[in-house]
Amino acid sequence: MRTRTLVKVPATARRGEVVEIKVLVSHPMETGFRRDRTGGAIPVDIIRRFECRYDGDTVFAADFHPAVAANPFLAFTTVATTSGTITFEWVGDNGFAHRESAEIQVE
Amino acid sequence: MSAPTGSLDRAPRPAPGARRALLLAVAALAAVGAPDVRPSPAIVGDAMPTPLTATPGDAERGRAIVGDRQVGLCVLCHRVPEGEPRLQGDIGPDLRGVGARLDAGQLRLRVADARRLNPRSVMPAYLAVDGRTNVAAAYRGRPILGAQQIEDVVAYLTTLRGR
Amino acid sequence: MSWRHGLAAALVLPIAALADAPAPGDRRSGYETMSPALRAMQDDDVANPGMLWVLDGEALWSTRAGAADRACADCHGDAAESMRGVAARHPTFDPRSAAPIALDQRIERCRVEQQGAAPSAPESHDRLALTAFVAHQSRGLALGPFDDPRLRPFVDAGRASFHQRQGQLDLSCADCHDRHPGRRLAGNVIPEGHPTGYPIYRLEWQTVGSLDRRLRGCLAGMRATVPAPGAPELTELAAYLAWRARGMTIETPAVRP
Amino acid sequence: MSMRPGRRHFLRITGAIATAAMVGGPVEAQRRRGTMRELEAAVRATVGEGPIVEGRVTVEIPALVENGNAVPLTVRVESPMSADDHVRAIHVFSEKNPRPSIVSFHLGPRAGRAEISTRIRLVDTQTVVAVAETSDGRRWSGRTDVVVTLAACLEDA
Repeated sequence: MRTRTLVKVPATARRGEVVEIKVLVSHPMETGFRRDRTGGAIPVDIIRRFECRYDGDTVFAADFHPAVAANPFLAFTTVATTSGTITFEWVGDNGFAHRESAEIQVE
Repeated sequence: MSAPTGSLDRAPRPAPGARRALLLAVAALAAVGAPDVRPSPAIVGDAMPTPLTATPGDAERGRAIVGDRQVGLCVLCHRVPEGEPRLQGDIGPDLRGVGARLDAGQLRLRVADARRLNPRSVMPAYLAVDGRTNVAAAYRGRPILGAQQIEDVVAYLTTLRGR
Repeated sequence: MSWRHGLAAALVLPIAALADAPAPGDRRSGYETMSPALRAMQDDDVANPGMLWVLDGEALWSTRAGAADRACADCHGDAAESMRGVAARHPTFDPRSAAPIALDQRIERCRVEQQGAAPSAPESHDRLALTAFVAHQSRGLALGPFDDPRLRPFVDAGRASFHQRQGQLDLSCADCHDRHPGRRLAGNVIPEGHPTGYPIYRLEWQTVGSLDRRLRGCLAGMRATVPAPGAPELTELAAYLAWRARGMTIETPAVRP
Repeated sequence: MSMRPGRRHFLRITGAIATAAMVGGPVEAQRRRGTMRELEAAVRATVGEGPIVEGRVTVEIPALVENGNAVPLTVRVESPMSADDHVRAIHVFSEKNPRPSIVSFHLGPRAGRAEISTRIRLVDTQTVVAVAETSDGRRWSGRTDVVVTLAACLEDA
């Protein structure tokens, strides 16, 4: 299945302003604790790590365990320092890797 | 107009004309494998005074049946003294203290066939199998609870005397 | 409610059902009985997981597919214009089958016949995504009015099935959703059962699902026989529910517990 | 009983919970002492030994959760979030999930605020604990009790 994301970063901000970032990514976050209809264990398949980089510097990261809900959502903040690119990266089981980016204009 | 709902706390009010005759199918009871099921439970007023089985109900087993969301299903609609109150329903009457308000015979009829007293009640007839529509194959021909389970539930409910 | 609607209701509804169903002015979407946290989840497009399906549907809309190698957009253009209001009219009467057709079924027909695409299963991801995208174009519009007289016999059949007690638990849809909305079934607040937000993101499912899936789940809970997805009896029930919710606001993609 | 002060601080949190659980009867109290011990073991495995002081950390979860599959969670830590005084990490733990670790956040002064929201799974009514590590090497904790509603009608029943 295709990976879809929703990312919200303010397009513009004042220097030093604390801005809120929200990200949503499609992923079933299969816990490894469920069983299928035949009683077999469904193997764990989750996103393990999320990182947010601002002009290359990691400003926020998260380690996920199976208790993070399906289609993981995060809202966090960062200080607007300079105009540039904010990148988001999700990495998980079975080679899962997805990147998004957003531009921010800082005045 | 709001419809009358559960009738556990209401005065006896036999259904006019008793459209739904209480056909407690003996065949169905046999299907649950209760060897000592009594054949024809008599209804006297708003009660079913005679136990459905020769084996007296076990209140402890009844407690487990009432609290089980897949077996007795009672807590889906009713408040009971035990368990997390916020996970219990409020569609039917609060069962705390019900043992002080109703005797075993009255409780038995209300579990076995509440709609005998009020055909519009959402409380299903737990012992009946007739008159059902579109029953899933896994449940076809089976009452919600067997006769002995109902006796256990009644035995438990009679112990609920305080709030 | 206008007097004309009222008259229509009086003509169509049996008196007994009138006494039970919530009056049109009093109807409440399940949205209104959710916690503020879940309402916030639905309201914020970045927090609403259903929007992931809408996004996927948007991509499908403009992707060429099938033997005809044609995209939805090639014929229908900008969905924001061409699809606005379409979900509000479904289920609609389909002259070809002389029966109501649900939005996802209508989209499926278009895909198979116009695009020459392989048929998709009712709960398949692509069908849900495309349906969510199309229905989303009607967000904020009123459902209905469903006043096509050809639809009426099916709405009536749906109403009858809504009031039919069934399953081992011998309950009707009306027993809970007309007579006890707002009460708690275990810890869950019983909604009135208005199909205003489908396809919905249901936390219970952890994914987006159709009204058919919801109806089938409810029937399974009643321990009743469960029709196959897309079965005519489910579409009739959906037609009645849509008619019953006429005038209410479309929320797709809604979030529900 | 001789214990290092920090350890006692954290046990005081779990002790209070066990006391509260006494209302639910001795069996429930014992079960919760067990689950809280597992939670604490997970905390120790993550942040190591040493003091954990109750305070500064707020765990926000709606009082009644309609479905445990996606429970809105916000954690907030009182901190100036300056270069020399900030939160480095926040770890969130569950008392009754099959695995106590839920999620860990890594942040720093560039976050501006130590406030993060996400959605988590909770299998049951229980306690959720968050432990924050600050740049001075200290640890802080906060907790909340959550009532999780179970679905009344199971689809595949």
